Amino acid sequence: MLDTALWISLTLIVMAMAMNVYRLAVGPDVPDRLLALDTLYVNSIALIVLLGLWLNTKTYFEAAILIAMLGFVGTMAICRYLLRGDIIE
Amino acid sequence: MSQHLLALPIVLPMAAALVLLLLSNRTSERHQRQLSVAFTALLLLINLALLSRASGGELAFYALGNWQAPYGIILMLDRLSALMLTITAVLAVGCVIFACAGDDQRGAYFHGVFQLQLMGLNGAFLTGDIFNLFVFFEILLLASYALLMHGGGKARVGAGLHYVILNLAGSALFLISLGILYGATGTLNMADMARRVADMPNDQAALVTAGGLLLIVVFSLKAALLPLYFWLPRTYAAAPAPVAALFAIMTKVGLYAILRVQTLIFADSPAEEPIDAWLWWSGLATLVLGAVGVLAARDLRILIAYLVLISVGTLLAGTALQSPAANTALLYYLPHTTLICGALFLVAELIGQQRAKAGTRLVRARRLYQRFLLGGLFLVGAVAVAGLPPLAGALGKLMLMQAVEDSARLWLWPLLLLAGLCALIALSRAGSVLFWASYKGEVAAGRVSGAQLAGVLWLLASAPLLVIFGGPMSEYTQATARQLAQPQVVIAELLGDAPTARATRFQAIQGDAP
Amino acid sequence: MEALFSLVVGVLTACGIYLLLRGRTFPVIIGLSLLSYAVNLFLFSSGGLRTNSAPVIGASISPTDPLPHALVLTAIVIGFAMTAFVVILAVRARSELGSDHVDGQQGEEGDTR
Amino acid sequence: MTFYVITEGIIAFLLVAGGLFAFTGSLGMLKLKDFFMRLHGPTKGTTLGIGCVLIASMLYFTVTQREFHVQELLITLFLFITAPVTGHMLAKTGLHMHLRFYTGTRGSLPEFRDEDVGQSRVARPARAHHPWRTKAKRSRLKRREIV
Amino acid sequence: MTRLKRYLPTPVLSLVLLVVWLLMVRSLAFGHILLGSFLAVTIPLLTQGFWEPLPRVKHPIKLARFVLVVLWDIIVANLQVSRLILSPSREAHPGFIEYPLALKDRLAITLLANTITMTPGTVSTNIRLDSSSLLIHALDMDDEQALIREIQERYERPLKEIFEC
Amino acid sequence: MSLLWIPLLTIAGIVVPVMTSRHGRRTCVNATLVAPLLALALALSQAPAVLAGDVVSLQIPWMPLLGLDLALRIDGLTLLFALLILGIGSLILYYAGHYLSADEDDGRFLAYMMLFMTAMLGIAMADNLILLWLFWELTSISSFLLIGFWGHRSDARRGARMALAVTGAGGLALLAGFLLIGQAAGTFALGEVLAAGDVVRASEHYTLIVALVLFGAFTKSAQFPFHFWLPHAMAAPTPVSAFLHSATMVKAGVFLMARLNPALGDTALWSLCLTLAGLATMLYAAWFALLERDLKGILAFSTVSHLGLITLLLGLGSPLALAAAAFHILNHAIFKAALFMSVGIIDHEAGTRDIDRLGALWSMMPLTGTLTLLAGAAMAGIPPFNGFLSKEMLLDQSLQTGLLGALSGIIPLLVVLAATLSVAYSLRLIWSLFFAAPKLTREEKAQPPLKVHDPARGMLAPGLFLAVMSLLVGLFPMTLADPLVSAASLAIQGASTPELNLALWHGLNLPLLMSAIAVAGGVVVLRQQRRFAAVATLFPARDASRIFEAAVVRVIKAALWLTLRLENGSLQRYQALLILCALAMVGIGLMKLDTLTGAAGLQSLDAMLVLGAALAIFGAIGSALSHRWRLVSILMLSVVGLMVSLAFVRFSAPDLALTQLSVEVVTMILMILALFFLPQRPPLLVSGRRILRDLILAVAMGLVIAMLNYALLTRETLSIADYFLRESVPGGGGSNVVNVILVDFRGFDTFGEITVLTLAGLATFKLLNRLKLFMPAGNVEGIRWSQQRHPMILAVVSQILLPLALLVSVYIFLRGHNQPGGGFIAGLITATALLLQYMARGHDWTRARLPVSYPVIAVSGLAVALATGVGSWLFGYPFLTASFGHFHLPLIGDFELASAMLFDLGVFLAVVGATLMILVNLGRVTTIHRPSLEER
Repeated sequence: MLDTALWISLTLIVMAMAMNVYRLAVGPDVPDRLLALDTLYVNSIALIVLLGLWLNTKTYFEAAILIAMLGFVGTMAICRYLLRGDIIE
Repeated sequence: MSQHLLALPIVLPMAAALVLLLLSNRTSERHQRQLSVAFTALLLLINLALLSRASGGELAFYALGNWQAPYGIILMLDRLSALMLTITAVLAVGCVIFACAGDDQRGAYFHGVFQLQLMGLNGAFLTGDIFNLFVFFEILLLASYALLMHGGGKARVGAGLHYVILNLAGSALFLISLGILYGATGTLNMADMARRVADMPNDQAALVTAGGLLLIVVFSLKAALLPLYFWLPRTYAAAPAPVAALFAIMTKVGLYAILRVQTLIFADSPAEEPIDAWLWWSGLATLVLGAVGVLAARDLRILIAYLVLISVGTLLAGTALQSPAANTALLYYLPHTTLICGALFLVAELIGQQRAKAGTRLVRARRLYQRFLLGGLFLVGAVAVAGLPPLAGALGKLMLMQAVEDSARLWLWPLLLLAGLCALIALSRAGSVLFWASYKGEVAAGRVSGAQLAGVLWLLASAPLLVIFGGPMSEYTQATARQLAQPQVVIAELLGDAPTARATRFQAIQGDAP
Repeated sequence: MEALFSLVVGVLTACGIYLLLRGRTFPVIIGLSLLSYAVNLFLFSSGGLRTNSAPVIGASISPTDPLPHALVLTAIVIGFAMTAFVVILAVRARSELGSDHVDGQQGEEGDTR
Repeated sequence: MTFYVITEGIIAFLLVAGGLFAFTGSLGMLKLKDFFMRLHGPTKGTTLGIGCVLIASMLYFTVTQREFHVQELLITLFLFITAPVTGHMLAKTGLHMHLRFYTGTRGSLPEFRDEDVGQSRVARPARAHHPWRTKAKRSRLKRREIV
Repeated sequence: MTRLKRYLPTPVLSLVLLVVWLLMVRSLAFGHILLGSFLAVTIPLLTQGFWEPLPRVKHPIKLARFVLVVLWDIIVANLQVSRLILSPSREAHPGFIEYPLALKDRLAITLLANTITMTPGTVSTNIRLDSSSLLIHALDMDDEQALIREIQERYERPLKEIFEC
Repeated sequence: MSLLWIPLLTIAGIVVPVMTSRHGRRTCVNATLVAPLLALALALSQAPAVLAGDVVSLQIPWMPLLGLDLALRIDGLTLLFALLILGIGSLILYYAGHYLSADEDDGRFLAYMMLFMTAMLGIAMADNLILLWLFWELTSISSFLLIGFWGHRSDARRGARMALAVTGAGGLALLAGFLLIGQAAGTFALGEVLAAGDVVRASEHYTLIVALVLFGAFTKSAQFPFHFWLPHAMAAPTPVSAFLHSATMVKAGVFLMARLNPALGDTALWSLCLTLAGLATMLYAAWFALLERDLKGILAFSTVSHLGLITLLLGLGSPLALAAAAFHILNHAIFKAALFMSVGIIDHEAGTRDIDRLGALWSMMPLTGTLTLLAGAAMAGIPPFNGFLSKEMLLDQSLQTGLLGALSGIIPLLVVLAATLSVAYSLRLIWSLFFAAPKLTREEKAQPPLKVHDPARGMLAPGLFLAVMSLLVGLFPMTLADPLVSAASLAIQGASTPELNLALWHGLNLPLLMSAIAVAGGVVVLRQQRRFAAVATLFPARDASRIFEAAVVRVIKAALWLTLRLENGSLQRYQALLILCALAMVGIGLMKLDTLTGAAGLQSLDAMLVLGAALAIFGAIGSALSHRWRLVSILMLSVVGLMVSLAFVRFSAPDLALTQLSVEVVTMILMILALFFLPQRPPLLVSGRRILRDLILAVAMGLVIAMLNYALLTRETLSIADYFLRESVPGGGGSNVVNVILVDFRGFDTFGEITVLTLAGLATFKLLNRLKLFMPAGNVEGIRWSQQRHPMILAVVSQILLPLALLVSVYIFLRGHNQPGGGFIAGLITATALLLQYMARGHDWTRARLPVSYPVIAVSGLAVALATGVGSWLFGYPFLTASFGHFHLPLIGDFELASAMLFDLGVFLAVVGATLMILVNLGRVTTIHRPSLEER
């Protein structure tokens, strides 16, 4: 049961990521792409966690933490760029 | 301390850099200069000590972190690396003294970065690990970028951009070739790699060939070989004088690396033949185009940069000859050409600073203030670099020409001679414009300061000294060449396959890891 | 899988080099980054590609070759340092040369040079 | 035994639910008509989805390795702190950049101030149109929607 | 007291940090508690400068209730949004509204804005410079005033009570 | 040993004038004369032995490897030359002391002269071909300096450059020739080479050797067609001309031919070359000497002509001809030096050297006239002067040669013709200068006539001495010249020499008749000179020097063109070349590969991999396509970065994933920071062809790399990895092998790596110094930037995140040794967290709360790492040896401390410092007052 659930979940996440990429490619505007990228980051957290479940290891867990933290910073940086141009004033 | 002598050429400049950087805002510039010169001089002493150690013919190894080869990184001292270290230190002393006349204050952190540059150079010459070589290449490159930009300005930035980007692409290729080599041989230690390359199935050997050739391309970029040298003239001409002088050794790092991997790793591999062909033809072509460039140069600095190219072409074509005799010759020629090109860059700076607006451009301008002094310096440098007697350039070239045995390779002769002629013509034109063709009236500004003169003289002195001590020097280089021709000795001494290990191992402290 | 991995490396390299050959500093920087990704993957793969065998003693039964990891780590850091430098150099070049063309020209006629 | 079955069921449920939430979040991003609407999916759906997956992982490792594995809470914490900020900043950016929005947008549209939207320095490109610049047009659109 | 305040300026934060540390290291060993406590004291001290004066939480119980409400709302919100996204027939009726802010404290406003973003069909888009009002984009809105009222009732009032401002 | 003193003395003599010049002209000259005179005495002290036919030599090994020894010899030829060099040299030095005007830099001049003298002496004395060559080139250099002594005059510069180029080229050819000789003879020692003449002549490169050596000799000796530099070299001060261009340097070529005669001579090729070149030079130069108006030009051409004569003699090759050559070398040196001196006097006194402006000087300067008359007569070959003797011998020998077979008869005719011309120009010189009236144009006539008089005695004496010598040698040849000439000719021939019979009167014979014809013809020619001049104008002179200069200019232009073509300053081209080279080289390797797929098995695919690969490819292509839309390009790039990190996760490299992720974000921030200062959307300016080229290159390279990667992946290698896995815990004290490698096994790499990072920080600091930047007021679509500087929510949340991030950072740092993590990643996390503060609250705000200097942090990080490394020395271990131990403390329990941790701390600090140094400095640049509604 768990395997099936894992598989379903993985498939859904993978599909979600594919859709993110579609949005990333199509846009139409920069914020859309940025949103897509951010979501891609968040989804990849799920991917890593699921991979950890699949492989039964927590070795890669910190990568997820970092994505959560750093993805945010990256998104903020681009938002600031779009808003102010200059991200460190 | 003496057993750590081998690590000192890396540790000392690093420590010096840290001291200088930490003190950069706290002490007067005078103290900094004194410190910097003192550190550099100390480095010279250390390197000389290493030279004397190596000249006996012993191979010395230093296992960093006490991890033995092939697992850990080792430093390896043979005659070649000792020679290179000494040249670097000698050049550095001249440059740093020269810089103390005021060039160092044109931007921040000059002395610190300068020491780091030395650390990079020394590390590249000492390391016996190919990935570590990459790391040191990056150190010396980044330091060179920083030094190149010292003082800023349009020309430097424009030229620097090319230099940096090309070298970054080169670094990427370097890593790819490292990937190939590690993937194919499973080791990073050069001696170990050599051992594994020697008995390798055909299948892997092809990969090693690809990796080795790529490596040579990367080194050729640093050494400025034919299709890859175009960045050099502008960059060297734009660099601040002491930095340009120090850069004279930068192309030789590429040469050193080529020589090292060619003689150690790929000595009898399938890669040897294409490497030779490449070095030979592009070396010759570089020689020719360097000569053409020398003729075409309309600025003294550019001219000198092309002279560097000529020497690169000469040296690499010599490398391709693959004979101990040729290596002897080029190793004799190498210190001379490095130091003299460095000195010439410094002289050019002195000339430029007395010609006000005209700078080093080869046009009529106001008369130099100290024209006999500068003329004399220039003359010595020019005679040396053009390969005219009585200075060492002539002897080096001569030895190289003598080393050509294969009549198919006699091409080197006319090209070498013609390049010398071109250099002669160009330098005589330059000299006559700079020192003779001047308007009346003198520029009093830009007097040569004591430090500048000392720096130049220090470097120029090498030319006669290399002639006077030509005998011992050529014996040393011959011994070096012989050592290079026997990579199996290095392998045996380092990895301990042969019972006749004569090496003094610095890691005499054996036993378990602490 | 090996083919797919190589394909990715190849595509990254190709895109990186294509960008590297552009005439403006910015794409060149992007190209260098792409190239360094490719290079890192390449170097990384020289130790083999294995799943769930992290080179942590105790975490996996048959750990993979850790050496390329260390090498790539060093390469990443050095790459970062270099990228940082070249990015700032690009900014500097624009301010000094008045253009972001790698040759410092305005380039109205284009990159045909 | 039943404990394990139940936990397994919970984990499986959470996994599927997480996947579904993440999926719908992204689907929303794909499907919805304007940027501001698309923003809703990821900020809420995906965040919750990941939260579910994390909890599933937490449970799984706690149960299988018989010790507390609650580090996932840290990620959840991070996500729940950052996701709304991301959403807010993105929306702000979208507003600032005059992104088009769906013509069916209803409600009494607030008066955008200069601080909300970026001022045009030059004529904007034709591609993006901004309904709030011309009041007449906006009210016309709205009327049509309401009728 | 003053000394304690000096070395432990933000006890809540320190506590959070200690808990997070123990979460991360997955151990309750004394050494880790010690190390965690050390970090929990030093990190706030180091980052003290970055903290603006924070309002004190006056009613922790209300805070807890508020959190639970919000969590529940998040789930509900997600279900709603999912239904909206997944059902092909339904037309969404998005809209912008301007929500007048009664809160004055920065942290409280932030919390409100974040809550709004996370909960049913609304995303806060902009806080006016003078903190007088909040721009909200709603994904599916029937009645503007009802929404404003709901937010006021459900989130802003508890927050006000929690921080007593 | 005394041999060594001869050159050493002259070398010492170089510095004498420089040091004494401030004590006045006279002292300086006298002091300078000491060295050459002493050297002369030393040389003469060897004379008895040499004249007896011995060779005095000295060998000191110098560079045995090169075959270069400090080998000196004195034989007859050397002695002859040493006398010329030192004897005439001393006279000229003395003369120069009077010649130079008061304000000239006599010290420098005399030093150059001494330098030249040394070089010339070296050529004469060298007993080693390479040594000889060294001195040979030194003469070129010193003559360059001497000719260019009056460098402010453009003719001097041109002359000097030309002389240097021509003789330098010759020298280089000569070097090649010498090397070939050395290869053929197996040695460079002159004595052995001369003895091994047969071997050399039999060598396969003999023709080449002769060509190269003769090229060298002819250029030096100004033989046709390389003669053209000599007249231009007359721009030099006259003492230089007297010394270099009459007595010595130009003789070097002749000397060389004479010297190598035993080794190379005695073949048809040798003789023919020499004879023809000698004849041609003799005639050609004599003809021009007749037409020349410049006094020194006349002498220059006459010198060329006489050198041709000597060459001809050497070419004729018979023992007597060789002896005659030696004799004429001596004679010519004597009378030509005297003539130059007299011309110098006239130039000095009259201020002009135009033969047409001068005339009827006899009354005004009788002593000079006498001098010129004597020397001129010798040059014309009129008895009883020495010139007559050697010319007589030439005529005699020319009659006896059979070199050209049936055509041999032409040689005497030509020789007579040349002799005629020689007489003519000699007489012209004397006649027009001293007896005829000046041929002045109308304007010149208007000027006051020249007032000249004999110069001071010191100036006149050397010339007179030489002139008298030429008479004396002519009168008493057997006493004065015979021993020397015999010894010299012995050296030239290498074998026994015939008994010479030098005398004025050999009886009435054909040579005498020819001489008479020549003298008579000379008189006739002189009288008909105007006609000759008219004839000459019919043949527009293609001045070889002009051709040479034009050639040089053309070569330089071509070089410039080529250089500009090749090095066009386009980075794109350089890059393309680099890629092309790499492509070619890797291609060569791949060609040798039999099959692409190796022996190791392939692994299967799954959806995650496909997705990851697709995303990475998408990102890469996307960023390539959108490179003009720069922000989007960055977004695409970070997709690639994310995928690469995920790949690291998937392929068991947690540390790499962490590192990649953190670096990724920092890089992205950096690029966005920079983007602000770069054009956001540049115009499209690329031609289709360029794109196609780049595409082809890129795709080819990508393909090759992919193939290589595939080939590598499908092959297995035994690597050294096992050692690390085995030793990590027992030897390195950590279970995270990657980290142990980083801080211990290969800590040195990491050491270098943080150095690079710190350097990057310092370098960017340097770059950002005094930077002026253009800042756009709005985004690419023309929307002004937002007025809210620091959005409230971001500010509040980032302040919450900071302690959390720091906590995570500490966690990652501490676990690094045993679990994925470590100082580097921790450093980047800390840096990122701080960066978030900078972004949320601005530079000034953050700066005020974080009053630290990032360079100092970075550098102290390096210092910590270095100290850790050096610390192991205290325990007697090599640099960077790590140590670790398990400790137990009550209450706390077991814990592990490792020195690697300290090293890692250094890494941490360096990373934090360097990263923030780079980013914050760039950010700070923009901190200027920008419009904002927000307070603070």
